[in-house]
Amino acid sequence: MQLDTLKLGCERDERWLFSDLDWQIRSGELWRIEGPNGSGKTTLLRILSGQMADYTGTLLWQGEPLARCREAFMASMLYIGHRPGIKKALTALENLDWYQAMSAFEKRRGVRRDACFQALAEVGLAGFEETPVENLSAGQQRRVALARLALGHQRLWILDEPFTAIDRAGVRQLEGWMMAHCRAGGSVVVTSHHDSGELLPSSGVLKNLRFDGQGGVHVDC
Amino acid sequence: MAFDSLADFWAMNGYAAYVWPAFIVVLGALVTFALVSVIEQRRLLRHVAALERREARRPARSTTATDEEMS
Amino acid sequence: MWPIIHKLGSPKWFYTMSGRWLPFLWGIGALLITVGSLWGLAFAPPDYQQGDSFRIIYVHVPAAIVAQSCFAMMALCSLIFLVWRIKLADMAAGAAAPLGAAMTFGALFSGAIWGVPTWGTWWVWDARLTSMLLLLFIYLGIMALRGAFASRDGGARAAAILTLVGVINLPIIKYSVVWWNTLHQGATFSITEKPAMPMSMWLPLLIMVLGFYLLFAAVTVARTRNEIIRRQPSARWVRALAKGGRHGL
Amino acid sequence: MVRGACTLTAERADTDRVLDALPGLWQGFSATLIRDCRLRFRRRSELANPLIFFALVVTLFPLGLAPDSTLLSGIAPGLLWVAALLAVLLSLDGLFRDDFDDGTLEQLLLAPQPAGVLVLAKIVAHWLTTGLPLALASPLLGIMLSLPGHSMGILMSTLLLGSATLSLVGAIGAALTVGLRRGGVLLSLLILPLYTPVLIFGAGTVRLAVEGAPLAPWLALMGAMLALSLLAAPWAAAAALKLSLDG
Repeated sequence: MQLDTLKLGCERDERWLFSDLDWQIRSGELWRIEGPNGSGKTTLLRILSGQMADYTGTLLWQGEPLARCREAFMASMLYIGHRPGIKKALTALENLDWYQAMSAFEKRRGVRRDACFQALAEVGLAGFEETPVENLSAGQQRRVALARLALGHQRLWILDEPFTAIDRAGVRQLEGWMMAHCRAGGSVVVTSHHDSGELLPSSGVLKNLRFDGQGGVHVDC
Repeated sequence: MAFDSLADFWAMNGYAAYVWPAFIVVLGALVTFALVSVIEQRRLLRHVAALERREARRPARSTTATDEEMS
Repeated sequence: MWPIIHKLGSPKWFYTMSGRWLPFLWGIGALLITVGSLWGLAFAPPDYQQGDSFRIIYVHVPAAIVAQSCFAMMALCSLIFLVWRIKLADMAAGAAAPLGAAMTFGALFSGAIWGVPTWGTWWVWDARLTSMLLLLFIYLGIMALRGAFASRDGGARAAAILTLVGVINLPIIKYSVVWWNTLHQGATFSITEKPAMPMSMWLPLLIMVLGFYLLFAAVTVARTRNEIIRRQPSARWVRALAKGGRHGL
Repeated sequence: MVRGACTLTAERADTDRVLDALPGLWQGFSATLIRDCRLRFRRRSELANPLIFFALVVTLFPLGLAPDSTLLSGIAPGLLWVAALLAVLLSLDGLFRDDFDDGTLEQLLLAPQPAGVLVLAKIVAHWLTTGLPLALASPLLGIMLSLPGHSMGILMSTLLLGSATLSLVGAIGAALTVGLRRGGVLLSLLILPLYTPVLIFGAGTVRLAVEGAPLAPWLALMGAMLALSLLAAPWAAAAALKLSLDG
């Protein structure tokens, strides 16, 4: 698996957030993106996840320009942004079931549904499957979104501030999944502007991409 | 000349109340747009010159201004 | 193909090139409109049916033609902007919109005034007037949408999409309004479709239409140039321009 | 079935799971359609709003004009159509706004399926829950406005065809204004001029039906407008949604 950026730059209303970014994301790598507020972290993630076409330079997925293999890329990429992407009027199961239908190769509904039950159990929501999400606590709601990670269809995870609104135990659990995902050959790109998470820095797989807030980006390997 | 005198011309054979307002509104809109765009250009360039002078007074600040051309 | 598009899309190149042409556009446009107005108002013979009220045609028709051409030009610019992301095209579309709306209003206003001596009423639901009214609403919608976005790029792209949707819709609106009109009332007396006009009447009209086109082009170019300065006041060539004091026309 | 456009070299295929098939187009379309319908039925009070609005507007006219059946039957085609159009317009603002607020919209556009197809699923769900009920309820209100009985069928079929076009065209406007805080009023300014052809042909066809004139060409024209908007609107709306999420 590889995602490359060649001379990537982004200009918003005549201001350059970053420019000339050459960067490679490979299997087994866990990237943390740091930088002050407004330095362009979220914008970079939105460009990497193919949501924004307003950039200069090239994005290559498996060596091919992203525009030429959008479907294959979208099928192997999972993005969770600031907004959770969860419908509050639906139950946890219905929410997850929709994501399953959008991304799973499995045609049989029953099999897809079983996988949803399993994923919800893994994030500690066993017994809450049929509860409408609006009746769950904020942390539990966040976990419904994170249950998508446990479905395990995508190789590349792009997570924007995933540690917000989850408790300490949840943070450790999430870090554990991220590392396990990398060990299994996947890759993770994650932003966090404060030093949340303790496990990751000591794990050895972590790499950093740092924004200086002046339009420059530094890659530490 | 389709009219006998200037007074006839102004009167438009009784249609003055229709012909002149139509001309004034349409041509007036065109002329207003033209004048405003010229005045606006003067004002903008004066503004840029003032900006330049202000920045020249504090040269220490690193300028983020780029000469990038948009395309 | 690519280098040409990018050269044409460069604001600096556009600014210097248009600076050379602009004085001629202003001058010839103003001259044509002056000549056309005088000719149309004073020298063209009065209409045998409508008398001197027909002279409104010399502002009504040019305004209507420019209003519609302006929309076509905006649609072309929007397409160029969306496909090649050339911001200059968007600046031109944004610069043309208010003038297009003003010309649409002018055509409606002069048409309504003309209606009083010819139909005896300010407004009839004539197919042409109605479709012009809808065109005015579409212009206003595009301008309002552009202004409603906090980000300039977002507003630009939204306006471009709406312009393209509008240009697909305009022929349908026009056709439906004509059909609706014939369904309601018999063939109405039409303002512009007249039995062949004599040369002495349509020649000044032709001059007026040309003059309107030239002035429209001049205003649009001037407004685009202003937008360039407004968007990149810190570019080095803009600074040099302001310091040199060569404001040009 | 959509096939991956990426050609993987044999070397890469060893390390990566080969995407021999992508999640299906139909699977994504139907899942989104079912999800949206389910959401609307869960908020049942909101589901009834356009219908109640439609009935209320129609009720206002006899009160405002006169309870004169010849007058009412004369204006009934236009009145029913204007009321239906306004009811659709009223419901449009919610088409994408909830999804925008909770982030499911950005996930929808991130799905491997083409965005236009998924947007079409949302539009179909919108039509099923607004346009279709309005069309089904229209004969009832037609009777109240003493519309001749033989034109009820035409009233329903023009509303069925026309309200689908209204949903499709309206989706573009809803998509353009979804990121704006006060998008509602702007939405009507953008969309109402574009709605005029549908209104003219819809109401005009019903009026011709009352007079007993031949209708086939006019119904065909309404079908053509539906086909054109079916082809263009989902893609325009998808493009508009992308920029609303960027802005």
